[in-house]
Amino acid sequence: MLLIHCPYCDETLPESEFAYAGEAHINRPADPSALSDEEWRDYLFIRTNARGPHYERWRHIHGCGRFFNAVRDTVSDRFLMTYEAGEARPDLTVKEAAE
Amino acid sequence: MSRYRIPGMGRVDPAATVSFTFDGRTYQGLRGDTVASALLANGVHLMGRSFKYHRPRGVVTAGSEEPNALIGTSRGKGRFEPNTRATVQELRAGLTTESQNKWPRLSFDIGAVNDRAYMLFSAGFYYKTFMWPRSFWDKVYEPFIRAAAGLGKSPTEVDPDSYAHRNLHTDVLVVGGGPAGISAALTAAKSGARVVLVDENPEMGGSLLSDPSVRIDGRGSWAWLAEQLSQLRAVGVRLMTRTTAIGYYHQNFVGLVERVTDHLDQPPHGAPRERMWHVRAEQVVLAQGALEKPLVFDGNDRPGVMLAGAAQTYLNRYGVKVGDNAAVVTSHDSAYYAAFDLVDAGARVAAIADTRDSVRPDLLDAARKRGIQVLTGHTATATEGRLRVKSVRVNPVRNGQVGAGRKIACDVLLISGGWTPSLHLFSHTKGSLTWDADSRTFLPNHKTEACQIAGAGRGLWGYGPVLEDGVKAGMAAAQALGRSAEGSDARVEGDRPGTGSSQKELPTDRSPGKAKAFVDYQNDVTAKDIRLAVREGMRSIEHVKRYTTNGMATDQGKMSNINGLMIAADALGKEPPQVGLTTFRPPYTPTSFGAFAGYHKGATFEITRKTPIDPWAEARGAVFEPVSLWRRAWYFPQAGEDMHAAVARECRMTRASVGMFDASTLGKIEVAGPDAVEFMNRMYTNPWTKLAPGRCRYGLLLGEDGFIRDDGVIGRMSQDLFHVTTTTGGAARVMNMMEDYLQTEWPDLDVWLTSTTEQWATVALNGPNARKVLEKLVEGQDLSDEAFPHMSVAECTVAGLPARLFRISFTGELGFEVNVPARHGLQLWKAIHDAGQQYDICPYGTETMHVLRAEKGYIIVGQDTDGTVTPQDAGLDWAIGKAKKDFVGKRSLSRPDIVAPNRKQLVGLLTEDGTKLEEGAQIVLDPNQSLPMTMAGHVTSSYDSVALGRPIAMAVVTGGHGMMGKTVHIPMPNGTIRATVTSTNFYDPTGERLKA
Amino acid sequence: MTHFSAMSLLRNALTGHKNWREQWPDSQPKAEYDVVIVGAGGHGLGAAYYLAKEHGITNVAVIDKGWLGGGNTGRNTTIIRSNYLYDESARLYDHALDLWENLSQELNYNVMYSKRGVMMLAHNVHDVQSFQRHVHSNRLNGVDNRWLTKEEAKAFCPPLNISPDARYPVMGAALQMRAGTARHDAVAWGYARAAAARGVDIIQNCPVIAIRRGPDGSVQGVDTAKGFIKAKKVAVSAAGNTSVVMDSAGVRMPLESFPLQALVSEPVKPIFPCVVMSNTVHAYISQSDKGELVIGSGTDQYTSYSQRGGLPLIEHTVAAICEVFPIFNRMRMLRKWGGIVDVTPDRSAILGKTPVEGLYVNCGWGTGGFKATPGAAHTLAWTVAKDEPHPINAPFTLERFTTGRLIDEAAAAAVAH
Amino acid sequence: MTTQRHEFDPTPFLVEELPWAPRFSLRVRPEHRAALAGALSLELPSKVGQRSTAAGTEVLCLGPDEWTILAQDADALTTASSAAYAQIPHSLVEISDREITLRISGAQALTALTTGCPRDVEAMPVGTGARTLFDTATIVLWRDDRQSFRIDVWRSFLPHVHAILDQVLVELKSGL
Repeated sequence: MLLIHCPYCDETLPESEFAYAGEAHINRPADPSALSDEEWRDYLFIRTNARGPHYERWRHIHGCGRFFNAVRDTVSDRFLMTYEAGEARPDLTVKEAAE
Repeated sequence: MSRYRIPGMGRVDPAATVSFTFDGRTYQGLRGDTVASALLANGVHLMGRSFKYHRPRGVVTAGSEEPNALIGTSRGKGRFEPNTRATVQELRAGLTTESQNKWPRLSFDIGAVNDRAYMLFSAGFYYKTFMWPRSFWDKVYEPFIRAAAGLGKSPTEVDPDSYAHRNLHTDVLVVGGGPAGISAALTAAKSGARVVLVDENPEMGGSLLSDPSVRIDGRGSWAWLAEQLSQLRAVGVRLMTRTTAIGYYHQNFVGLVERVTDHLDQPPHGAPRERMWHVRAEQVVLAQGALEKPLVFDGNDRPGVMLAGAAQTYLNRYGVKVGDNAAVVTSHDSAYYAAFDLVDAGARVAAIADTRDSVRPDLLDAARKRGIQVLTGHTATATEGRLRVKSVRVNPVRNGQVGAGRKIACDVLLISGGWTPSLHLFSHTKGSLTWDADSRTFLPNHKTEACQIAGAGRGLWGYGPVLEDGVKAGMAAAQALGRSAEGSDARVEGDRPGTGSSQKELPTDRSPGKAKAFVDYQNDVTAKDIRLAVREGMRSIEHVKRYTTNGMATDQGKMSNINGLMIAADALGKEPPQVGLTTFRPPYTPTSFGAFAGYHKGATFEITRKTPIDPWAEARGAVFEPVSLWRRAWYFPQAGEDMHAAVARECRMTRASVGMFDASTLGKIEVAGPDAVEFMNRMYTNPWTKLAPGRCRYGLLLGEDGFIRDDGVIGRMSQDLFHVTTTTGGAARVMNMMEDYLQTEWPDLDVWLTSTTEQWATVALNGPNARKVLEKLVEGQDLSDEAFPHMSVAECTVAGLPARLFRISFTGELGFEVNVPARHGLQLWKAIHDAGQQYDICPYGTETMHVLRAEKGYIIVGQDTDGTVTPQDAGLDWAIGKAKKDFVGKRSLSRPDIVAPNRKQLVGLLTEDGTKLEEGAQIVLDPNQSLPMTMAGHVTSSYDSVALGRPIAMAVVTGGHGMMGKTVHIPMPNGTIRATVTSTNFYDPTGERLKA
Repeated sequence: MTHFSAMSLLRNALTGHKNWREQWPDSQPKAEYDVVIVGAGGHGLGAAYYLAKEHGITNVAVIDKGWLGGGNTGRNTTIIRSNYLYDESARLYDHALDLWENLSQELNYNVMYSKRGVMMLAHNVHDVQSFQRHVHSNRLNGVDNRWLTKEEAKAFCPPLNISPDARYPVMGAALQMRAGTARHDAVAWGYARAAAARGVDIIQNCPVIAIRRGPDGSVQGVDTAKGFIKAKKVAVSAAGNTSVVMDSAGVRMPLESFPLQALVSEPVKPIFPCVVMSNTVHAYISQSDKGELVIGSGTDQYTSYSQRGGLPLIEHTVAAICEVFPIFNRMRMLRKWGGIVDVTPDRSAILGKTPVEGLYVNCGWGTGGFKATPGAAHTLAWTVAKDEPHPINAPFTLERFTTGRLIDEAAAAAVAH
Repeated sequence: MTTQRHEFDPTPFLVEELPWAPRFSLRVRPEHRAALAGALSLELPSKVGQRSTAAGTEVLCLGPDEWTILAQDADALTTASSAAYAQIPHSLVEISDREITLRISGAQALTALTTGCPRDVEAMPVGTGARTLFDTATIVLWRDDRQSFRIDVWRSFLPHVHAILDQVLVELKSGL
């Protein structure tokens, strides 16, 4: 069971309070009708499935109810960071340099 | 006093005798004994039979790693469990035990003929044979192989015991209550940290319990231990004995299983048998010690052959002498101490055969003083004795040459192949191991979790270094928590330091191919098997393990992994780390299913949601069906009615007069805010802008893939407020989906969602007399068709209760749904029921609801649609706001295969001969084709319709919307049924009754 | 290759088993192959075997980052069945079942295919409708599957609790008699031995770094830890690692990899005669020929390559097993393990050609990969050899995610009321 | 040495179902929190988990834009809400009947909660609250004192929570 930091509650809490919600930073196109079938497929189905740092969404469903973003290493399952929904995709190299 | 019990020794209570039975015979042991120690005290070594060859086996260890002494244990009806380790099971009054895998009896087992055919049953033999003749596999070979499977017998009765769960958060969790763990726990606790110390044994102390002669800080080790434990208690350390750390999961989450009652004569009422602890620790200290390895040589498995450390434990901890005349074969110093303790306790040790050429002089001196002959540079090449070892054959080895053997008589043979750190939990974390070339053991290397490893688990030996290491680990844990910790020194006298060498199978002067030199005792894997596997191309240790089953027994390789690896590495001509180590898997020791399930058993296996009206239905004799987490009234049978009759009556009475239905399980969501209408427009296919407050509309929700996800009636309560209903099973999903879009795609919208599913109890009232019943109860709303037409919603008072009243219908009849605050739900139900008496009001269940809606062609999402159905397929084009630029799923509706002709479309079916179709039956266009047939669809719903006087069905059929009036065929096992494709709107197609 | 038989076993027993030869050589890569298959699991080794046997293409390498059979082939719960709903799936899995029937004889390696019967329990009205739909569809597809009353289900599997008071009472079951289990390791080893005997190179411990494409976009070979290997055709059959490998060829896949857990109990004498699956309580169980109860759990909610998995999921699975089979409450879990399953949006596999010339893929099996092994391997070999879809694997294209022609078995079983 | 002794505890903890009380879910954007608090005459804590009490009305912040209100005067609250809505868009939804509240108190109240709550209840400060889990049911947990808690449970989940607490009570009474 993972331990997840909710950026809204500012608490680190057990996974059972949270629901995984898939890859992050896949924004719904503003005008889907303008998309080709291939572009729409990419939005619907194509996923990074990264081996290593993975940008993903979680919802603190049995807590504050907020969706938020996280970077998790899918090899170790360790969270590198979590951040609020709507924030830009963080640049991990900058973060590493800061540490 | 039993023959082999030594008065004055051990930690058992000589005054407390406990009786138990083994294979029907009664024995006496002492309070504090395990079954194994008590049997040994009675001179019983033969405790089991091995898996494949049914060889007689005795106890090898004194702990949870025992591979041989597995027994069935019982405390009466429903309380039998197989494969219990006799070395772990504590004696309790009335305990009955039995040996396993033998017939007719343990001392004479027919299955032992397998042992004669030893050469045939080589590793992987079954992959090479049993293939011809082909038909023999199913009928002869496989049943035979299967019949031989297993060790103990499965329980056959329902377990009456309860099991518990507990969450525990702590700063430091120390696993292992030996000297390293105790000093780590005390050091960390003194820094102010919250500390939990767990040990799988009935008491803390670990190896100290087997080494009373060592002196620490000027006291005997047992006195020192008692003092340490009282200090631990004083500083608030939670001490948990009989508690096994079974698995080490992500981010210092450790599962513990506490055995609460298995050792008690009379468990108190209500006490759980076992308790699973979910521990989350900031820091974990692993102080699990080391496991002694057997030596691998021909005959190393006879009853009476046991690990030297185990003999030492039986002697010092239980006061049991494992034999009168011992011999020792070792490659490690530790076995000397066991021999010394035995001699000091009055036993004879005939000889110590040491595989090493030189041995520490002080050990040789101490042996000589005790009259023990030490044979350095020796190997063991055979043993004798059928049900108990009688002798061991040892030979000198000079320059790799095995010299002439000689027989040493003994009634017990102590062996030690050295020690390997117990790193199972560390392995669970995917921490890496490093091969220590000097000690020829794997040691912990890179850590992936916030943990410390202390003591013998890091390859340290002797109490001085181990205690010091425990203190260090405790300090490191405290410092990692940001606390300052002070170290302390322990002064150890009479320490028992040791080193050893690690062996593959011992050299022999006989044909190695014929030797029965066991590596995995329980699974009967020999050194020869491992070499055969390598010869056959199994180069990875994973392949060797799987091909031979080495390490797959119930000890999970604790006894066999390293020895197996040494032999495989030798056969491959590689160093062990190049061959690799198999991964240790949780749980550390076998763990009962009940402990995992905890409270989730019987009535609390899973939540059962019930509506406020459920008690009425239950009292009324309703039959219930589970629908997602809810239980719903299925139908209300009256005396003498079966389901068919009850449903027919409910349908008839509702259409004829009025019926009432508990619709409280429908999901309800309050969508509120200035942008509520915009949000609804984006989520649902339908247009909402022009829906006036006080009106409602059927809403259709798609996934982004264009397939139907959910539906429900949605009322606009005011300009900025929608009362959304969802399907019963879809409530949570829809709410989550809406929140997802709102929070992450459209955070600019001023809308808020609140689940009100359980705020409201909902009663649906349907039938031509529905208004007449309701009118008597409603205040504040004119119910006439003019004032309150179909698809209206209003807030008013019903039966004196504040209500949201909908005029909607899922039956095709004049219909209303009354929502009142849930605590009044039952009151409302009763009020309507009373008011309806003059109209013979009929409570109906979900089955009647299904029939009535099917007569109207209303779909059930999940029954008539299945996650591959679009609105067009379901004939719901009308629900799509054509003018809307976008809504969830819209784009997918123009994908090539979604607009392609001949998709499966929802239609009605009427059978020509009036038989009722089976739901799920497949439809074909050409009934005369051969298998496999081309199927054109299937029946989604099928009912006997009272209103129509014939069965009706709904189905999805390829191109169905263009097939009205055409005939399709439904091939059933006993003949093909013809049916005509129709509209799904079977009943009152113009909807006159709705408008009544 | 030594022929395996009772006679050869006896002969070798008399000589102390000293004369057995290696079942497959540990090959080093050659500079070039006609076909390189990435992933030495049952699917990859099987494809190599059928390429050699049925298409005469023997200059084939199967390369794996670890040991052959060390991925999902060696980590699954060994269930084999073909009672799938959709024609496409039923054809594929039934083709596999036909091959399973004679696989031991074909490979001269006993894969211990046990026709124990797979029984799927219905616990509510929706289950009944769904399983009846399966039974009817299977019948018309020529796939064996029949409906049992709860009493018949109990007779077939005596440990089953059919009490009406259960939280999820059993309302009936669908039974496929031809279905069952097989020894998972033996499948990989049997294919490896048979493929190697026909000249296929099996190269272990050789991670693929990238798939190399030429200026025209077509496949040229693979860069590996042991250097570049030239090949005009590359088939990727790497289970949970497929995304990463395909990405190196510039093909992004509709895949997500999840940890899947399974467990076994301590071994006991025969008590459980078949395979039972319950989708509603999320449990499936059989008894191995060693006597262990083999129990499948679910996937954790998050994508992961860690192969660890959490404790709560296992607790739920075990509770579900004890709910359906209460006599097992005092049995003990011996070990649990994790695998990585790759899951597509419609939970059906992707099998065949890709947009890249010379690149083929076999992935997305979710939890269904083991049972498909011979069928997937057999049809993939055809596709690789002829560079065209096999009639059976033709529907399992990547294109379906663009056009919307999904094969959604899971959605077909979706629950909602 | 093995022990065969255990202490019987007749009253490890007490579970009481509290009477119905008006309860609301309030939602407003964080930037409008202060203004709405003024308009509703409430103190709306800004940090998740914090509580306020004024004039008998209790407020618990459950999320960055979500509060549960146990209103002393429900009519006054809804009237004030309606009046403020045009200026300060927000949502106030009555949920008095959605949840039922249990009080769990006594020497082993904390222990009882640790049977079902995965988060560290012990570390939760007195006077705070949070939405969390008990077993598989979502609850709102209020810590009123060291050994006194309230949990709000959705109506249909209550029997399950109750049934587990009943088992825990028997278990704790056994002293083991």
